[in-house]
Amino acid sequence: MAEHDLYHLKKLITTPLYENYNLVNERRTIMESEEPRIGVFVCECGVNIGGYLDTQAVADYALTLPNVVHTKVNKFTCADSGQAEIQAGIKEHNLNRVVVASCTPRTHEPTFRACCKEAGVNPYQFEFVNIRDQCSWIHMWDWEGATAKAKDLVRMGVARSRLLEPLEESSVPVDQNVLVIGAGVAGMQAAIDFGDMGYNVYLVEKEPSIGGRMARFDKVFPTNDCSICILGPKMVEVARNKNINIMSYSEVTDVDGFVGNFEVTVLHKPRYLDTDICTGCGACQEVCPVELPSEFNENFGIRKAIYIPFPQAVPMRAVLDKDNCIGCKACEKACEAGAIRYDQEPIYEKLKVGVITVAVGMDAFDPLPHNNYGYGLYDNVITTMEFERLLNAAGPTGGHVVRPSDAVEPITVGFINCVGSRDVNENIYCSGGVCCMFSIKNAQLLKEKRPETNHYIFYMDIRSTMRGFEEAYNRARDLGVKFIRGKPVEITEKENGNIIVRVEDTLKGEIANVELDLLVLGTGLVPNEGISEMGSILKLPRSADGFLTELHPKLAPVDTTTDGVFVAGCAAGPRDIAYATAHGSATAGRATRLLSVGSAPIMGITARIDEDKCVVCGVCVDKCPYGVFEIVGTNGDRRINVVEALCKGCGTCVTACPTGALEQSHFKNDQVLAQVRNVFQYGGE
Amino acid sequence: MAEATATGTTSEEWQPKIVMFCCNWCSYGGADSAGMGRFQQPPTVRVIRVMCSGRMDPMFILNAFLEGADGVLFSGCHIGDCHYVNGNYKATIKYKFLKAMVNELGLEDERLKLDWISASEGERYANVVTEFTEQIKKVGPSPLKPEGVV
Amino acid sequence: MNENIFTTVCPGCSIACGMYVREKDDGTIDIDWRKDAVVNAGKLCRFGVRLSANLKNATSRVDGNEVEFSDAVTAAGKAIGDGAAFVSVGNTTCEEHLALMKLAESKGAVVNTGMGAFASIPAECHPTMGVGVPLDAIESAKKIVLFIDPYEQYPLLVRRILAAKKNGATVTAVGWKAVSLADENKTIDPANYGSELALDSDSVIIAEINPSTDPDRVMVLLNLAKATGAAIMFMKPFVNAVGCDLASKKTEQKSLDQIIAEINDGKIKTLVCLDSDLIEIMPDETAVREALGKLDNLIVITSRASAITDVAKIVVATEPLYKKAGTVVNAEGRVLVGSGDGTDGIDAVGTLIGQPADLFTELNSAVLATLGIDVVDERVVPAYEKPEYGAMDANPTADAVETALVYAGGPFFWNGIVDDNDFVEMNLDMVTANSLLKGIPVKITSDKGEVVIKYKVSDVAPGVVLSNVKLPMTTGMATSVTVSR
Amino acid sequence: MDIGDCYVGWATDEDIRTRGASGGLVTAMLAAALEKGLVEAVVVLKKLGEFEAVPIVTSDPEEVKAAAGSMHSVPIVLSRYLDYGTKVALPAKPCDARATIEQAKRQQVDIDTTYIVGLNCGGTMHPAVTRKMLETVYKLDPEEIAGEEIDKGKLIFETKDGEEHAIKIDELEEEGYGRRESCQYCAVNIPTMADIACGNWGVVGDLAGKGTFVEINTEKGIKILQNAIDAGAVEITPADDKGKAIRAKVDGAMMKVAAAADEKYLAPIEGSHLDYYMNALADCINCGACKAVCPVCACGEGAKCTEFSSAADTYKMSLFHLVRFVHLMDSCIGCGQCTDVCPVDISLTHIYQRFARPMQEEFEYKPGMDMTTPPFFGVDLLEEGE
Repeated sequence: MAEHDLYHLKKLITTPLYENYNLVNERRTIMESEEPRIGVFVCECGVNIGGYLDTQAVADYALTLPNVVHTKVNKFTCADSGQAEIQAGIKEHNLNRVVVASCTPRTHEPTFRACCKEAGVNPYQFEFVNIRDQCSWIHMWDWEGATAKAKDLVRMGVARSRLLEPLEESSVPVDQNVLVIGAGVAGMQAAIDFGDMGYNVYLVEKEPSIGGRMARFDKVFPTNDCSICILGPKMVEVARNKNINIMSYSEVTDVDGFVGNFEVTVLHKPRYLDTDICTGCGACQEVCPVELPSEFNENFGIRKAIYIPFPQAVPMRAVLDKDNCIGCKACEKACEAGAIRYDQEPIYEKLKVGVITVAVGMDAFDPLPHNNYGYGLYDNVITTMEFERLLNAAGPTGGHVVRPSDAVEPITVGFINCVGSRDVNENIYCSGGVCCMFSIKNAQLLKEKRPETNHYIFYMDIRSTMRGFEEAYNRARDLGVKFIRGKPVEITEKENGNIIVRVEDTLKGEIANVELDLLVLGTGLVPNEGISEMGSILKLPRSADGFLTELHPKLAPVDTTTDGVFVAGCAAGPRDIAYATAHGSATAGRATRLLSVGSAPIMGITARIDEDKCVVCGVCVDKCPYGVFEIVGTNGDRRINVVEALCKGCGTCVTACPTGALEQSHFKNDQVLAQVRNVFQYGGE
Repeated sequence: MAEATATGTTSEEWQPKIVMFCCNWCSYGGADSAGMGRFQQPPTVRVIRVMCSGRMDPMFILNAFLEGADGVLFSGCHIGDCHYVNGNYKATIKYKFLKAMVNELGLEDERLKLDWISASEGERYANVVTEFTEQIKKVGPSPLKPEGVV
Repeated sequence: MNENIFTTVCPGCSIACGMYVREKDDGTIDIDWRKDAVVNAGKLCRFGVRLSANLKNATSRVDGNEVEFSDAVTAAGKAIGDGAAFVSVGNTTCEEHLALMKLAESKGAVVNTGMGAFASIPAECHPTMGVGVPLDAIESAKKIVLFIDPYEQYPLLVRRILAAKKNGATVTAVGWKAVSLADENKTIDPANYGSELALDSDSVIIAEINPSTDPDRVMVLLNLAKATGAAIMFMKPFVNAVGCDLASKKTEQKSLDQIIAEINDGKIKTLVCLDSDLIEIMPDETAVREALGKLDNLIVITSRASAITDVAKIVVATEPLYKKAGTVVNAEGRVLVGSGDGTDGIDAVGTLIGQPADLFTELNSAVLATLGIDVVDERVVPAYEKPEYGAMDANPTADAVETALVYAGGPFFWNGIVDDNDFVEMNLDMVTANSLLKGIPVKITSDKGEVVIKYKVSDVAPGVVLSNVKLPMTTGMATSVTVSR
Repeated sequence: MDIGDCYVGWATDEDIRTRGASGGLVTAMLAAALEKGLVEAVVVLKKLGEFEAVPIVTSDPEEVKAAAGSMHSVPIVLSRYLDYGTKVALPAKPCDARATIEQAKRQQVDIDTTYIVGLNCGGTMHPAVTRKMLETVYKLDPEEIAGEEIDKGKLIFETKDGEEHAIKIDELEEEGYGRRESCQYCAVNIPTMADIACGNWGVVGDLAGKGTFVEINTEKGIKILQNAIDAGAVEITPADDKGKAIRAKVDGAMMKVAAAADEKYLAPIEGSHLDYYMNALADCINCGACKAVCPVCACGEGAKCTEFSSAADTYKMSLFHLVRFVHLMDSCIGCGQCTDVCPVDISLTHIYQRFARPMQEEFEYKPGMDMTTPPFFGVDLLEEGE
């Protein structure tokens, strides 16, 4: 039923959306009327090209090709002087096409396009031929071969440029509302920055309270300050920010549209109480008879069927866990405000936003399925996150670290690092030093609390890369925490519940059997369970490690392949709090470029359809990962509607189209075929 | 450059011409990395850049053979890394068809190859090109090559 | 929704392939394959397949203005006086042709089929030149000599020749371009045909007569056939050329060149063309347009909109061939009728010569009489008299030029349609010698001008640039040209 | 009435019952569908020659009734005659039905508004070939033929004088006569993919020759039959097990024959494949008829195979053919149309099948049998464990 509603709702959203954006469909191509006049500029790139093939011969050959009216060899085409020569050539010979034979479009195409544009040649009528990376540099000892190949490549490039059509980059308006998905520390930071800059933010969090993982930590490295003490105020700041609209206990179920014009469907899960009336007094959870393991406390300790997530929760509201409610209505009686609503239904809300920050965060690696290091087999093997809660004064044990088997406070505690990380059987990646520091911090905290305790940290390498980490490491050593370099090979349990860790101390080069009262697994970071769904909703590719892929790992670390969607925090890989917070701010910064200008550019290489040729077979509709195509109209007047703003220009649809009605601008079938058909020539030149 | 030519490949030996399609994001980047790393390779390959391996129309490849290509390579991002979600998955479907096609048509199986090359795999790119070239040299000129084209 | 289906023949050439034309309520047409057709078993060449796309119906016009059919006829009546010349090359039914002849007679003129060869070769040869052999006979021949390119000019002959090969025939092709199905391709001096070809009574010679054919070439072949006893078949580019020829009186026939010449001399002031577009048919388009411009009256009775309907003073538009009642005779002499019942053209002439309405019946029986049959049965080829004829001395003119642009002909060519025939062919040597670029059009220059056009490398004779499409810079079926990048 | 049910039925109208093949059920059902407004149009086979009928579209029930009597026709390319979404019923041999379903996958036909009335088929014959066969083998005047049927491996012609003339099909086909080559190796005789499958196989007892065996395959099948019953146009009685068994037996026998023909015609190519195909296509005159008639090709005038290949290409094979090979590898249903219309007698269906068979086996995909997406249109191959 709900499923059906959602589907119906999607229809409501999508249908008008496409028709509203004719301005996008109407983007026109100026049809080529004039005879092509092509200039070919051959770059020597110092000796990088000139040293390994005959640039002058290539230029001379180019001049014999039809429509080529000017050629020039430049020392450095990309230098100001080289660009000046291009622009002079354009003016002098009235060029309407420019071919540069030099390096790679991946780095230099923008430069030359801009150069052409300045001189009045449409940037899309510039063609790049790569005779450096694909010729001089890889055939350094074959002068003839390299020269001959360069001529072929130039001929192919000229053939293609002959057919290049001028394109206009258009733009779409950008809605001034912002969506932030995930209210962990990264998401909250993004929301705060957006809000402070005056943009209206919808902050969607699937848990009943914002705060994310950090809210569950006891203290945070390297400074060891109290996690909730520094996060709490930030949570309140979010709540107080006029521009931030917190949507807790809600999930994004669908995103349609495109940069600047996203149509978002948010599911508000029923709390079964009226949040406007609920005061968060907690009376309900006092009287609730149902006791359940507390997720917030990593299932140590209990919560009720109706409960307040944790003391600092924002919003400070209760939530009823209907699955476990026995319907005794005790809470209803107890609630003086009369906020309880057993008949609440899920609500689907439709939002319109211009940009989106994705900060869906991470999970800790779960050692249970493979019983790594005896976890799940032996009571006294626990994870870092569990240890965090035991250590926490507000935790289930009031800050007393006890071992699960007999609630005795352990004397000897061991920590194993890289559990589920740097491990071919689990995840090959390193969790970015986060778990190293966790163990060091936790050992240190317990040692400070109870000096009589002994601590072992079993590690492969200590990755204390960020500021203050190394100092924290040294502090732990000074406190007497023992570091054993080696990956434990065997974990056994004694009848008294003690754990024996068998490990090779690779520094000493000897096998050690260490008996522990408690073993803590430094579990690594893994992608959030919901990340694959989020990826498909937002059409974001994921890397082999399962985290979302940023547009460029170095130069665009918070951008994604979907325009207008940015990624912050651990959704894009393991990282610590500082890093995640910085990312949150970064997304706000990147996104504001679009918001403040109020419009977003649409690149030129999108799919176009020739409706005379199209037979509406609909193959493209399924092939497109971005939902660019839809069949509209009925019977005789059915046609394919193309929303170019959604198009990322991969051209897969063009390949699938049997009629050739679909074309990708700038990579049209005949443009590519022109290259194919110029690889070979008859006889001599 | 006299000394360069001195060590140049012997012109007597038959050099095949190979058409290679690269996706913009990975394999074309791989070609660039090969250049950056100066990974030497025979001058047999003519690269045509498309945005995604999913854009590689069987028509292009068949046309390349009809034009006289002795071999056709096509390449994209590794499975799972596609810049466009799943373009390379679609490419594998096309490839399956093309392989069956080429086999039934009676062209040597060696003449068509799909290989995933990431932008960082410069050396691998060079190796793929070199090995494929050797492979083609073994099978010789394409029987589909029209008379008189070079 | 309902469909009309017409059984008809393809207007593409004198093979006259059987086909269906489907006509929807909205008048749009589509072709369908008539597999029961004895001539072609339903098979069609590109021209037939694309007929619906290329067939454009004419509209009645007077001085460029659209008018009612009847008004056009009246106007024609006023315009056609004594001394008018009449042309009908054979793109319509025998009955319509006959009707035009009645009109011509009433003006003391004849109807010219425009085939120069007929005009200048003795009458006793005409039956042999007119009617060929049954297509089945080709399949059972032991030796076949082709003076045509079946692939380009008469595609539906290909399967017949292939069948013959299966039955053990050897095939020799004599022409500009190597024919792939031929066992041997030769270029032979006409003087040596006899010695080189070694024909006998089991051989079939297949050649073509079109309006521009050099009569001497025809005579050489007639001599060859006579000397060797080989059967000979002259294909014609027009669907009913044979029928119209049989129906015509040959006396005083003029070739199209003569007619153009007489127009230029001012001897002809009024010209009546029945489904005959001289601009399309004659190689030197510009010259024809010039000449037609000198006429006082150009009257065109036609079913097709084409180049000439744009320049004609009066256009009398008749229904398309598939709707016409009447008979068509194909190259084998087979008599064919469609399911159409239109008689616009005949009614038009009827009005002009004041004949009773039912002119068709009269003409139809006249046609059957001429053909010597009582009923039309497409499955039986009537017996035709082919009298003996004496050997003629013929010296065909050879085009002695460095490089010649030569027209291959073919349905699209004769109908002035540019389809997939928009290129020229030459051999690899010519391509490399002139260092032409692959995939880049070639520039062809004659002293009349130049064109830039796609080219294809194929096995054509040295010095020959073969074209299947009409180019503006030609002076005849062969033109001296130069090619360059 | 349920999916899977089998009945024997006949037209109530005496005239239709006697003129129509095996009880005129199909004719009556189609006419009723039109009369009761279940459909706007019906495709009927208009008889245009002794051995030829062409499919035409009509809304006139009388024309439907007039067309009673089984005739061979070419595979019906529905989208050539009708706009998408037209409510239509058509009599369909298995290849017609498969063609229609493939068109539905390409959005050329709305499967929900198309009632496919399947007809059993043991193969069809080319009119021209049939005439030649009658004259040369049967020594009969084609004009004298009154009817024809296939029975116990024999092809039987009845002349107007009531005489029956029977010759073993194998013998005929040895000499290159008889059924179309593609029909000889077609193994789909009962149109299980149609909404309702009709035929005379399995009609036993006194109903033999006077009734039609029908199997309900879909909801639409139920609709169109029930509609005819409600209209009082047809009567039915449940088919008995004996009938079902016989029908299955006939089908099985036909499949064996087909398998044999398959071995014969599609035996592995000896020597160079490339030479084989280059020779086979050497005479192609680029007429485009094979594409124009192809029932699984949805493209119009403009298509990749034609747009980007030209007669001017100097290639050893035409790009047109190669592109079509790829496009048909998963979708060729082997209907035989391309071979039928090829002006230079290239055995095209044969060639397309050679390319299609391996692919269709690899993907375990049989075109036209149901609405499964053709693999080439698919998005993810790795699902199949690449």
